[in-house]
Amino acid sequence: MSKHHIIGLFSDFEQAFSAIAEIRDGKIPGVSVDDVILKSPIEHPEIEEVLGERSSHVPKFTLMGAIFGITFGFLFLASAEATFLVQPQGGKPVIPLPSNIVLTYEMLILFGVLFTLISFLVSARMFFKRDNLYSEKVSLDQIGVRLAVDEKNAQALKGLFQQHKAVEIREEVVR
Amino acid sequence: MQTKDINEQIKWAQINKDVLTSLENPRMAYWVAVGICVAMIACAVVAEVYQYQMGIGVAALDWPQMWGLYIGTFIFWIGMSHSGTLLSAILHIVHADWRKPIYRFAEAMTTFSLMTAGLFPLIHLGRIWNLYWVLPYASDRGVWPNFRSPLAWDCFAIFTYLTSSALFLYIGMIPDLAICRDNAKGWRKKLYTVLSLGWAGTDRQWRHFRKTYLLMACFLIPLAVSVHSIVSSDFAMSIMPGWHVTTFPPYFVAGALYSGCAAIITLFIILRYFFRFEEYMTIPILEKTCKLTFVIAMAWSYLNLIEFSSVWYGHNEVDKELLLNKFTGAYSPYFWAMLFFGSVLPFTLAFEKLRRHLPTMFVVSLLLNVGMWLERWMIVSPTLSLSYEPFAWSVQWPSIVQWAIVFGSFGWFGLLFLVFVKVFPSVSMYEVKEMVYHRRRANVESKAHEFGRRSSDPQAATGLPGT
Amino acid sequence: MSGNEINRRDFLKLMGVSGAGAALAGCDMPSTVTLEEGKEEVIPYVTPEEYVIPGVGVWYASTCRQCAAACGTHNRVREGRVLKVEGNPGSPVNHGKLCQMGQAGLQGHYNPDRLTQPLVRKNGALTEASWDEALGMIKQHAGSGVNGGRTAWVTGTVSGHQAALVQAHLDVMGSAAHHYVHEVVNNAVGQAVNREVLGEAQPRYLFDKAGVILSFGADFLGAWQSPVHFTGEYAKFRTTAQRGVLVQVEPKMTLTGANADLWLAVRPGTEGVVALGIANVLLTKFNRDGSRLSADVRTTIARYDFDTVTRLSGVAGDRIAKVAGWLNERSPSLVLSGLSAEGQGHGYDAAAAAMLLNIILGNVGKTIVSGGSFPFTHLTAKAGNTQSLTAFADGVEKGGYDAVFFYNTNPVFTAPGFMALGDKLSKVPLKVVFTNFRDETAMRADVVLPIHSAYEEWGTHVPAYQGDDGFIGVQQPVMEPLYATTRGFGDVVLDLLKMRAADKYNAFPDYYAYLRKEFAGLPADVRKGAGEEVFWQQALQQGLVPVKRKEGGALSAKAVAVNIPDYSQNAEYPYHLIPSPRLGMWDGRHANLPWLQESPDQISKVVWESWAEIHPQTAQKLGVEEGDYLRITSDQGTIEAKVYIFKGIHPDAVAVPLGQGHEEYGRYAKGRGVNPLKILSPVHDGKTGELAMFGTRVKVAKAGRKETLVRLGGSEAQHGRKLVATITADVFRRTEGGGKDVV
Amino acid sequence: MSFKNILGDWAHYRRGREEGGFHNYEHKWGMAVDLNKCIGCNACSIACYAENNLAVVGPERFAKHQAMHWMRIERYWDEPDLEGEIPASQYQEQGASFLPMMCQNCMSATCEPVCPVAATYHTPDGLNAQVYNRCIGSRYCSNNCPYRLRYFNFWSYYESSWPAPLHMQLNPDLTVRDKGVMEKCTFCVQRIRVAKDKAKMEDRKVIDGEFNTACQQTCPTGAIVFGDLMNPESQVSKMWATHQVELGKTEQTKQNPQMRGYRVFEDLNTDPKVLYLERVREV
Repeated sequence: MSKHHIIGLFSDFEQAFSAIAEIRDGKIPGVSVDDVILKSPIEHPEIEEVLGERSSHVPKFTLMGAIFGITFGFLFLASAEATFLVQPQGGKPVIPLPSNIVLTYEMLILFGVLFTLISFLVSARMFFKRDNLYSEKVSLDQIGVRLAVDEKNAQALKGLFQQHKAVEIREEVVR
Repeated sequence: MQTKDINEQIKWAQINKDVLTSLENPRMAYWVAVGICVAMIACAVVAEVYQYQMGIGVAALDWPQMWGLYIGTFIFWIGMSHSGTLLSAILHIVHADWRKPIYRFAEAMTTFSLMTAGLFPLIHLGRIWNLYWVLPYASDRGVWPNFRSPLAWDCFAIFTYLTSSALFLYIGMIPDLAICRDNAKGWRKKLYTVLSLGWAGTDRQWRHFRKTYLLMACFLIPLAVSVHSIVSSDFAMSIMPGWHVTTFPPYFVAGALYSGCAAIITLFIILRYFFRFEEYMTIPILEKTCKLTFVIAMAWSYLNLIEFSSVWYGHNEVDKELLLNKFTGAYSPYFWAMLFFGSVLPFTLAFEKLRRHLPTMFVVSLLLNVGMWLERWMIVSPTLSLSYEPFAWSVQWPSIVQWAIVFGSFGWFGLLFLVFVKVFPSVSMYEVKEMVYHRRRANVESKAHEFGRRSSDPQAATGLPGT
Repeated sequence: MSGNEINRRDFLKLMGVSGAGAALAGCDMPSTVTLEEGKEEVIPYVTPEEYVIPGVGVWYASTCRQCAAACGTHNRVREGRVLKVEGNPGSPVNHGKLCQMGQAGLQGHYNPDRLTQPLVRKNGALTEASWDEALGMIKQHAGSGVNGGRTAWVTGTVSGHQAALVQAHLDVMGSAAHHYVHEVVNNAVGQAVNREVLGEAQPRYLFDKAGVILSFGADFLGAWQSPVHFTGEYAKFRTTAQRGVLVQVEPKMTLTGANADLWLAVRPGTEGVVALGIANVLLTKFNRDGSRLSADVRTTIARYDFDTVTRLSGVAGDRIAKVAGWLNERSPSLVLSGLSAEGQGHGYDAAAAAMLLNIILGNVGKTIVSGGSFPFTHLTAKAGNTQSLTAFADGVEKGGYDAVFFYNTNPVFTAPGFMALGDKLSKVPLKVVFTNFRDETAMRADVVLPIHSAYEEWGTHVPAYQGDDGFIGVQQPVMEPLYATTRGFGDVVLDLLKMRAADKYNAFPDYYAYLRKEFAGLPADVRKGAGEEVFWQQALQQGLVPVKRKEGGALSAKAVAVNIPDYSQNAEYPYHLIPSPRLGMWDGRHANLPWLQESPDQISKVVWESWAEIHPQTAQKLGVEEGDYLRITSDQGTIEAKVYIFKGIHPDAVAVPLGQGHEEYGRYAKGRGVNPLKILSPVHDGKTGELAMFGTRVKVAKAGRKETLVRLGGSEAQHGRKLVATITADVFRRTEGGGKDVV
Repeated sequence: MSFKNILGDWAHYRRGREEGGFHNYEHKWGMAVDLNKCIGCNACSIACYAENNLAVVGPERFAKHQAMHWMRIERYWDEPDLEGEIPASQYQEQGASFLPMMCQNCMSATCEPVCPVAATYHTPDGLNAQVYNRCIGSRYCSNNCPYRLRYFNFWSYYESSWPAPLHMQLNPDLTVRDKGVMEKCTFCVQRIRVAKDKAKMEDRKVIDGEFNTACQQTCPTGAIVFGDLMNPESQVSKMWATHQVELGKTEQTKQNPQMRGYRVFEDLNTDPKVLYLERVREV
């Protein structure tokens, strides 16, 4: 049973959206709108309208990073100061809160940023090899709608794309 | 007269083409610039080696003038770095999309001026070879940096700021790197392929990208503020007259944004001229930047007044004395110059005619930064020269070594920037596309509203510029 | 007996060698000593001496040689190096304290420019030679032939057994009368007056008894007779119940002036006028008893009413009245005169005028008492002056000398320019200089003998001003000589003596032996019955031998006639040159000690150079500001120095400190600043014939050049900060009346 | 960083919070300088050069204010206006005002918290110690010292300042500082060390006056008094008591305001341990 990977490149966003809209309405059996992968040169929120809400976990990681930054930061400083026996002299507390707060704050931001970055790299599937259907046009000015369908539905999908004035349709068959 | 920030009818392909060409085959002028920068760096290196060999004495630092230009210039560069954050992060959050064509080089400026600033605390150390003692590493002797010292805070803050802003710059650049990848050949192809981390512009990537970028922006703003507050606490935490000032953190931040914006104007004009970016770095955008700068300039002047008056109405005679000395004493020429460049000159930004006249703006922006540099020097030196102990009063002027190193730092910054503009797109292509797209969409909608049509009506939405 | 001693000496030897290595190890300079280079022996002790613990200092008592005051010292020796000099608490002169000159003595000892080899003049040039060669040269000239007063010794203040030996040498050379003692900073005129009025050249001053000290230019805290001693006395004077009042009258502020309650600037040379003015007030206003004054003296005094005094001296009448009032109510007081008053053509009269006040106020016998007389006259200090140098110069002029020996003095530098001593010396066939350095005199000598430094040789010293008790200060080697090729002064003089009187002196192998014998010869009451060895060891431990002074009787107080010429303007040379000596450089003998070069002048805070002090008014008139070079011209020549402007000097005066302007004398002194002595005019005190150091008139002009004056300190005002707070003496007397905190 | 340490020091930390600081000092070495006796003769300064291996910098560097005198004698010309003063004149009639300035070894020193590497800190002796080996030469301490009593090695001095055999005079009890290091008066810590060791060996407390600093030792007028402020019997604490000056105050409350004691810039709350007694002038 072979899968047909099909991408249609549209030069008109409206067309692309309406194509997706029809997919969503189940014009093509066996595929749901969630399988649609959209490739576009710019980021545009309207896509949510047609693709439906797709969540992102990045903020959670950010929060974790921030919390880690605070706890680690303060503990690190505190333990360092506690072991640094020179410091308490001169009538000063071993662990000075004001300066530690300042430094902990920096730690918070540092780790927040780092965690955000990592979570982005992971959840955005970076470092993955681009598939063969990738077209430079996408990075220029065209929008691609990509789907994997069974053999019997391939024609229907192509038809749909053409009907919506797809500039170009590529297909790859995976056995 | 151009009124729009950008021409919506511009083709996307055109955008790619314009920006990508700016990366290719550098002209003679470029190599000349590089040459000059390298020469400046050479001066600094020679001076630094000499100072390393002989000791700090060659910098004509003395008792009690222990810091001089080094720390002054350090603050200056730190301040410079705040512009990028301002333009990209703050304006991004408030959805001021006119930032889009110009924030890229502003962020680059941030990173590079930080890389420059970071050098000065090293250079001014008496025993630079023991530098690493400031880092919080676990030593078997149980010695740590003194976390109470604002200087130790500096090294935390600068490290965080440098990391974050560099990442911010990089993340924001990934989609453009992908564009470069798709159009480049040879070593550039390899480079961009690696750097773009396999960006394919899928909706998933865009989604997370948007979140990440937003979150980073949110982090960067408080970070920027905290960094310069910490730098200001190098002085505010001391007990010296003229340093021990409560308004220093906001004062420093304002000054930082100020010099940053001025620097942006300078680079804006340079890039627009050499890379023919008239389409993107348009006069209206310049005007907006100028207005912003003007506002900050006024804020800065206000904080100056606050400082003066708080000294004046305060009860610390020594502070008053020092202030009067700044007005009338040995440093007064520089002090007045600073006030002129910082508070009077910016009024040129208030006049549309001048704002739109590039040569004027170029000169003005440079002078503004001269003023801000003087400000930093006027913060550091007078207090050191004339403080509590009258018997220690002495005014010593910097030696050639100090000047050479300060001079060289500009070369270093320049070189980094020159390399950047030839390797990375200095205008964000994908965001300009967005800008164009959304603006036209907005127009369409307004039109559609007029004619009571569906916005998605094929007739109305006349496809994309690409076709 | 001497076994113990030898033992001590060779332990010093051992440590002397090892010391260098240990030193370098100590002061973390691996670059200058490594075993590979084999420069030094770094193994400390071959055979450790008992009672010597590495790393623990051993203290040896000795005597300071930095000036004539002969303060007792304790010298800290560690691993064979003398590291630090501190005062000897047992010494009646300095009571355990030292001045900066004493502290800096070590740098003369360790000086990189020390002379290590004898020099002899061969066909015009001084070349290094062996001791035998050098002494041989002396022998052939001064050994046999010379006779009958054709030999002379020119020395600084010299006392103790060195003085005895020098005298002995002169005796055997048949030139007994030809010992010329030269000191620039001297008290000759004052002592002449003392001798005349009090019948005693050097009485004792009891500061702590005095309610007021009125000093006419006597810089007893700085360069006078015995700085540390009088500074200690001053401390007592300031902390007694009555808390004495110090008034200083002088044309240029000295260190003493800087500490005065009232500092009065007088037109140079009119100190006597002020004294007489005050006397006048005392006699007329306060009806003090002038019966002891002769009639003509009283008429002289009567001439000096307020107006006259103010006209002549520039001192306002109310100030005169104020001082007179203090003197009147705070009796007994003490009136002193010093260089600036005495160094004038009429210096004797000025000093006498000051002494008049002592008589009028009845201070003689209260604050001025007999110093008694030192039993061993052959050991007493020979007081130096410049007059003797003049005499010597005349002798040389007449070609009167075949051989001249210089010791502990540098006359070619300190002689006034008009004396042209340097050139005159060429008439002397043999000039022998005992010295540690290539100083100006040495460079003109025929034979230069490198002697031990003050920390390497034996000696005894009897200060001219002895303080509370009489004593013989003992100077002992505190470390092994740095250079094997230097010799002790005493040893060499003994050799000279052996050339002529072998029979008498062959008994002494060296100066040490001589001293041992001399000490053994001291009378029993001095030895306090102690055996010879014990007494010797005691002397070494205490660093001195207490000697009871013979009580002098009551001092006479016969007033001498005073005749002070009216002040005369000089159209061509309107200003007065004040070659001011200062604690530190002294007369220039310390210019080769970097510490003292870098130690700021107490008044102007200038270092490392010469400067000219002038009054703001003068500066305004001349249109100069600090750092401008001032050209100072007398009839004898011209010098140029940077200007320092302050209110501590009379507008008619320009002061240039002594000490700088060396043409030789090592890297630290050479070619630095100017020597004001070189442009002094040949003015001499009418009565004593002593050189009038402060009697030179000059004209000054802006030279045009300008450089920064190398001076410590930024602002010279306190700008309202509470740095040095001041309260009135009344409050002090109320609160602490009688120095609770006296240390 | 062992966990044990953290717990161990937590007690200190709490105590510090409660008592507003860390208090178990063994000594508090302090000084008293009587400006009535001080004549500004510089003997103390040179004694300090001899004792503490201070570099001689030479005229050129002195002109650049790079001298290394730990003990400097300040001299001011302005004259106080005391009541009943004689009318001012064109002359310096009340003489000079001399002020010997050595490190004040402040109890809450402003130089300590700002050093990024804690090269200067407070010892249990109450001394404000400077650890030469740790110093990286950021010079912040000097900038934050209101007395400007810290001196920086702008150059390497040991070749220029101690040409052989002058180096043989160097005191082996302490080091010669190299370029890039901050230094200052230590209250002759090497002498304190010796005295304390001796006392320890003899199992007793350090006796007041059994040792002294170089400046105190040589001062010809005995204007400088040094000792332990924690020992109420010591001469120096007696002087502090007599003049009603106490540590830990920014403004002294005296029963008798006429007592002469004061501390320079004590209103800055540096809590200096050097007491000055006012200069006295007859009017």
